[in-house]
Amino acid sequence: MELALVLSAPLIGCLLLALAGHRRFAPELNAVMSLVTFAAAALLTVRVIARGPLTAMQAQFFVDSFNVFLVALTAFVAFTTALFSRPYMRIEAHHGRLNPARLRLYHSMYQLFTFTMLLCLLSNNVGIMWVAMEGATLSTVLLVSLYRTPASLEAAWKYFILCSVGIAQALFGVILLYFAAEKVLGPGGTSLLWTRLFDVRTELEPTVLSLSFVFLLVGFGTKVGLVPLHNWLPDAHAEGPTPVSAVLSGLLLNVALYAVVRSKVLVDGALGRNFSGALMMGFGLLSVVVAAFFLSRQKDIKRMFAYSSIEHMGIMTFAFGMGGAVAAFAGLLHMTVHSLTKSAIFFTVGHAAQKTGTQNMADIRGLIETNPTVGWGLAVGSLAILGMPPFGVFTSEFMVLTTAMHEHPWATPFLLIALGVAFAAIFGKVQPMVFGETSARRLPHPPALVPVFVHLAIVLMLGLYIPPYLIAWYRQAAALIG
Amino acid sequence: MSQQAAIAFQILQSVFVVIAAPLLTGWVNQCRAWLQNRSAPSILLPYYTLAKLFHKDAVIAHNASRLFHLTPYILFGCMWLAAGIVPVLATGLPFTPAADIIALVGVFALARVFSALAAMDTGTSFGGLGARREMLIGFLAEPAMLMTLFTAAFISGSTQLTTIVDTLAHREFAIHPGLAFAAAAFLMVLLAENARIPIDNPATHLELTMVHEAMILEYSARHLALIEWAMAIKLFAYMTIGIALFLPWGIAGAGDWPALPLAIAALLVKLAAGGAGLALIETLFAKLRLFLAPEFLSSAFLLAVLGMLTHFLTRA
Amino acid sequence: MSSSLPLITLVVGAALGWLAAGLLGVMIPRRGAARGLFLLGALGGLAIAVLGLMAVWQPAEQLTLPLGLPDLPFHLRLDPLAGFFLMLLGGVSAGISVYAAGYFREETGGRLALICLQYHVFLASMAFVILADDAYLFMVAWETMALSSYFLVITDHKLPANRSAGFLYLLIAHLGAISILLCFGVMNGGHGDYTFEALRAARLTPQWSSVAFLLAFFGFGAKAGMIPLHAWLPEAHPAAPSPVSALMSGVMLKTAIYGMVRVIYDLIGGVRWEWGMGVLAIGAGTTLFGVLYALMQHDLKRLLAYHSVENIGIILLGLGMSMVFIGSGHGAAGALGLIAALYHTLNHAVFKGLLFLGAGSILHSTGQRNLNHMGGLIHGMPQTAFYFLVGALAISALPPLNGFVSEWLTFQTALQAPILQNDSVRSLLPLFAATLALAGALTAMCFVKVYGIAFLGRPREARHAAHAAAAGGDAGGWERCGMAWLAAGCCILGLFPVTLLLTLNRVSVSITRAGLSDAALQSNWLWLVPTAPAQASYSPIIFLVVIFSVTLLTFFLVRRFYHGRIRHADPWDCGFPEQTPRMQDSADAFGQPIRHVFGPVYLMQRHLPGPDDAAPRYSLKIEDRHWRWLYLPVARLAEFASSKIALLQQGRISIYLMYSFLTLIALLVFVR
Amino acid sequence: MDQTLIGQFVSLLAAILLLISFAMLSQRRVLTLIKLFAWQGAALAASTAIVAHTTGQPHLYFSAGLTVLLKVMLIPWALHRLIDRLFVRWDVETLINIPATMLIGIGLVIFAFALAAPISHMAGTFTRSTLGIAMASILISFLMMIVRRKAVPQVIGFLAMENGLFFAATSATYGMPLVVELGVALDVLVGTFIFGIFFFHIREQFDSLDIRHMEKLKEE
Repeated sequence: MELALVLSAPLIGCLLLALAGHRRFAPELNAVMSLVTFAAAALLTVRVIARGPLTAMQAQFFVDSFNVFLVALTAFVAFTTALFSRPYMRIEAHHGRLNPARLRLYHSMYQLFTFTMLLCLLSNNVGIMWVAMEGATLSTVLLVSLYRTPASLEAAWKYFILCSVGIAQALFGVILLYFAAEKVLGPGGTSLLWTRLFDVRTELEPTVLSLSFVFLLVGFGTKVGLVPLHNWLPDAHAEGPTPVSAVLSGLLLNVALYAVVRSKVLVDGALGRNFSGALMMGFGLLSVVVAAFFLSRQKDIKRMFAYSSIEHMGIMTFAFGMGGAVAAFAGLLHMTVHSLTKSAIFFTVGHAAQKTGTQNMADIRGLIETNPTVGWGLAVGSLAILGMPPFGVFTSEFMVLTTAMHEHPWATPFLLIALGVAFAAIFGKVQPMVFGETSARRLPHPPALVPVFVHLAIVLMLGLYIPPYLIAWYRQAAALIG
Repeated sequence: MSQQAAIAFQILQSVFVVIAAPLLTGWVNQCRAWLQNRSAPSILLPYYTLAKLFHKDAVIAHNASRLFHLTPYILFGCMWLAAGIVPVLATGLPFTPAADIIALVGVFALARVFSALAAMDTGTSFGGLGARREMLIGFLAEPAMLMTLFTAAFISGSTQLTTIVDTLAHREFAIHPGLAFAAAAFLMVLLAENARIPIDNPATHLELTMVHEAMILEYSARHLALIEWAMAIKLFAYMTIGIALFLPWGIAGAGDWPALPLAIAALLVKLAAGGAGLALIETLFAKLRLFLAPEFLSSAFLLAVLGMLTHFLTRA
Repeated sequence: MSSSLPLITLVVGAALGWLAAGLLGVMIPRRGAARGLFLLGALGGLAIAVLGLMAVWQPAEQLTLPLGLPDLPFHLRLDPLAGFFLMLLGGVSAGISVYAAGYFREETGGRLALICLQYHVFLASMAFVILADDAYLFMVAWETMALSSYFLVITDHKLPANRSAGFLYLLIAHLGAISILLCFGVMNGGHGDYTFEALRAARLTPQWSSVAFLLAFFGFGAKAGMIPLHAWLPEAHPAAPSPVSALMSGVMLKTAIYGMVRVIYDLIGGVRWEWGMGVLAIGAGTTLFGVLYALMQHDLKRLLAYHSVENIGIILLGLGMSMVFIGSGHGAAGALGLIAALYHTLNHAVFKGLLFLGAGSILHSTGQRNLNHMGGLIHGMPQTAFYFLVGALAISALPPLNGFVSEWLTFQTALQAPILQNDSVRSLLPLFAATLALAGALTAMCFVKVYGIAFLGRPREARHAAHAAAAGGDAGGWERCGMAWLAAGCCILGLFPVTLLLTLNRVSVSITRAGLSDAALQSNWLWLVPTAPAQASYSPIIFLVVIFSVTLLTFFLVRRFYHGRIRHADPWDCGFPEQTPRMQDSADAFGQPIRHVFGPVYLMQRHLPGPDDAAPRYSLKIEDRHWRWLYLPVARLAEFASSKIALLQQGRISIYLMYSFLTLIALLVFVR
Repeated sequence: MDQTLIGQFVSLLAAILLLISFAMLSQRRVLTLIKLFAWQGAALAASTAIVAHTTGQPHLYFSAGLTVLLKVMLIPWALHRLIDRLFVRWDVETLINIPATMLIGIGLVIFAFALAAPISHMAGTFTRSTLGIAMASILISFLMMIVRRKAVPQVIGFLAMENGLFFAATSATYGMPLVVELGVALDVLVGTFIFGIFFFHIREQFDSLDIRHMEKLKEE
């Protein structure tokens, strides 16, 4: 059964790598386990698309087109990141930044993180979803501090405290949700099943649900990186190893947003008005604008792209907040393209930083000369993430913007100004890194840049042509949450 | 009859202008000499000069390019064309629709550009200096000229010189205050464009002040002759444009043989008066410093604009 | 003409062919292959030009490609306006591509492959901008165009100036694109989808349509290089390789004009005369600004770039007049203005392309862009000198070349002013025409300077002359072919304006439903008559024939009656025996009177040598005032905002926790 | 047992919980803080046991046992050992002075009660007031995390917040499903473990557990 395989593959991988994560073949094993997960996720996807939603294990797990889409995306990005991390971590070890014990920790936790992400997505039980989310924090926090430098410890500490506190608020939100559900569904294990909650969503007590949503939004929103709850995000992204930054940006944020959206569906049903949507739009807009202005001040390359992630999460939150078929579609598409593009960028950034031995953008110059693939990957990826057509990010931004013009015209100038500012900031920093005189040296291992170009190719394709089955899939998902 | 007669008129006018142009220059010089209490040269002196120049050997700088050789011919051709377009003796000539007043300004500009280029060709510092000054005066004079012509064009509703002259010559007498402003502006442009005092002095070779002479410093013999001749035609053409716009009475229609003698007579009278006036101005005024030229020409421009506005205001 | 395939399919096929050529170029990174591909690209350009010309005379055709958004597949449409611009694109790019086949002879294979890809993607994206019939495809093509040209601009990315030029270019282009996107949103107004058909059908209130107009005007204006958004243009054009400069200046700026016409006339519709006045004001400012700054330049390509600004201003003047007339209900005069603007668009594409190519050839053989170091090039590269002269005369609006025709038409439009009812507008129009006259004369001055200093005179720096000799003198065969093609374009467009006038009339009718008067349309090929024969006419052929025959006649008369003896000597030294080539006028010196007259326009920093300086030095720096007025304040504002926002994140975890806490409390209060 | 009596008993325990929260907010000494935390755990366990008894849900007994094991014994013990090993028996410093903190705390309690009032009628008869108290103690723990300057008290604040959450889960809603509770407990355990690891790392890097050393990552 695919579902079991999807969940068990990373778990087994975690255990195996806990034992053998420091061996020579560990990176390959990591990649293989991720490949198995991805294959299982692909099978699951095919099945769900063919036969519709399914539940398993006394309805503890539930797969519909919304989460299967994210499962597939997560498994895919996890797989490509594992491919990328293979040479990356070898080089890090070669440079002496890591010892075998930490490599073992890294590989094992990487798989555990994948597991928690997938569990969070697949779980039908809101409580388990919460647990998995917290598990994701726990499994990555030691990865952020993997280098044990003062800065990385500080970042990890902030990450840990802020996310734990945030997630504690979310737990209170879950409790309140249960409090409301219990009145309708009676006590017991089934009252927290999302499917059942969804069925009775109109009968839930609105006051409780709105309170609950506030706590859930603040809680999960911390993990999404919504301003002003975002403060952990740039630190953690900048100081952790690059593969971790890639999966944090590409996956964790998505999954947290997934949780918010799932809660929104329930709350909207109970309240019968777009209360949650208004909150999400507000947070989204604030995140976009604030992050855009932060961008121009950055000196550290990974930190800058972390802020860019905040900006894009803001756009998605705004899109889901607006609701409606088109906006939800755009939000999902944006999730996809952002994950792909941002992780691709982090891949190139990782190698660029390794080549130059610094993450300080002022010291990275002329990548295109020494390693054209890294340089072009960074240049094209950055332009894609900035919403330049013909890349897919533009497609979703176009849809978000046009819908916003239709429904909330006041919001569009803010969005557009933020996009303009972000463009000036990121592009102004990336260009001198990519072009010009060089400062790089050669790497001891050849970098794996296939994932970069695979990601960017997919993003490019999505900008020009979205295959019909993908459209149908997105539409189904959008119908669920719109 | 009309087609052949018109073409005959056209050829007649063109030849007439080319032949008669040095005469006007001679007349102006003569008048000026009288006014300045000098003994006047012969009115035919320009012809003698041209003949003399045509007999000399041409001296050309080593590094002159083909452009330098060609320019005198182009200049002469441009001016000849202008002479064919302006209704000097008659309106409705067959060539006139080929170029209206704007194109006429374009022809003068073409000539100016080529003479400036030729001046720079030998690579002497004087040539560059002259070209630069000439273009300075040109860019100031051209808009003023156009605005003047536009005023006339607005009054007659056309940019065809023929139509303008027809309208202005055959209407019942009415005072156009706009036209008066335009006439003043035109006069100023004429002085500037033809290298006359107070903008330039055709009789000087003082490096601080010369404009046109600086440009043609390297020319000699037949080339110089052509240029001088072209300048004479240019002065003639400008005078006749002024006459056509502001004193059009007495002009003949194309192919109207009987009216021709009268037209010639009227033209000669007007030109004689105009040349004397020009000499008077050149005697009464001193040459301006070069950087006062912009002021002079911008006042011309302002006058022209005022004329146009006056026309719009008084028309309604 | 009813072939089995619709024209639009063929056009799309040709554009895709460009794309394919680019991809092939990457796959076969060899110099010979790239040359062949550039020539193929030129063929594609020719094909598109012919198809475009045919499309002007056909009813509009549509095509939908199954790409793009789920609810909005790519819509394409080929109507007369698109046809005209395709003709421009194809025709001009054909010459440039041929030139490029010869130009990039010194590039390495890998770089050439990239250039080939970017170049052809650039071409194809421009074709799709023109063909696009929905907002999404338009934006995609528009930004692809910006992106590909950006990469071309920074081909020589090792020079910091080129990088900053590229940055500025893409930034302003992107801001413009944002404005255009917003304009589409305003036009849509929440009805229907984003096909142009729906946008055309949407009815806006006057306020909203004015907002849409402003957004479109500034959005496209940013790309066109009108003030105050021109700052990228004089930076980017010199940075790019010359064929690319030619393409950007000649063709890409025109897509912005296309966008303006398409959006303002066609999609927004209901043109108002107030808009026209706004366009005229900006256009006049752009014209004067462009030419005045051009006169101050000594970098040849930068100078040409400023002239592009100027010419965009001239086009805007034509458009503005046309809007004024259309907005006041005078269709025929409005059509004349539109025709004048479009005519100038085409003309500028041709002669500016030619001039940039000429500049490229100069750069190739002397390695110089600085006019102050050139001189006497006419001896080393006579053919280039001839083509450049054609371009210089054309851009100076001298008859009988093409620049004159369009300026003449613009003047004629201005002269229609008396039919307007509004007194102030009526008297303002001729003033704008005077601006045009001033700009024309200044352009002539500027090109006398360029030509006189670069090609005439004596070489100012001996070592550059040596370089020129080493580089083998004149431009190569392909380069000369490219320039000859465009020079021929200058002549043909100047000599046979009536054909194009009729073509443009059809474009105007299809866009504004207003055309020229019948009298104008009945004129034959010889006589260009914009309104009525009694009002104005112009016949460049007769003009040329007369001037040519008269000149020849003079020549032969002189030859006949004159002995023809010539002696060669040194130029007269005015009694000063030590004349050196360095004593010739420099480019900066030539602009000196202008600096004197228009001093307040410039932001000058001048250092004059004193009488007792041991090493006398003259230096002059001219800055664009817009930097101080607009760009730096905006940058500072953004910097200020971001410094304030940065206070949010001061590293203290307690504060971060407090944010969460306060957010929670605030939301809870909000819920209550 | 009588429902009202039970209700009163639970309310009493709730009040104790809140009181301990306040005590922790005002406490300056870290060892006392740990003791208070243990007591809070005990009160939590007691209330859970009572609810389990009343509603007859066996898994709540399990939950109560788990609470005793983890929060009364294991975690306080671990924290004790940790501060012994790390020599961090200093007094606790706060960012704002303690009376002001208390005032803010009181404000929070009122706010939480006001917030919970409209929904408390939905709760079971004997747990009417507990939701408000739970929310208040969560907010107070949050406040404590904000005002503390050292890493250990901050963590204790976090754990106290978990206590409040547990209290809300058990008392106000008769307990969450077992799977969830197990998961939450596991997370708390792992979290504490990781905190412990962190203390060592931080101490190693900064020679102190003062979080003022960790303000380097910021925007200039």
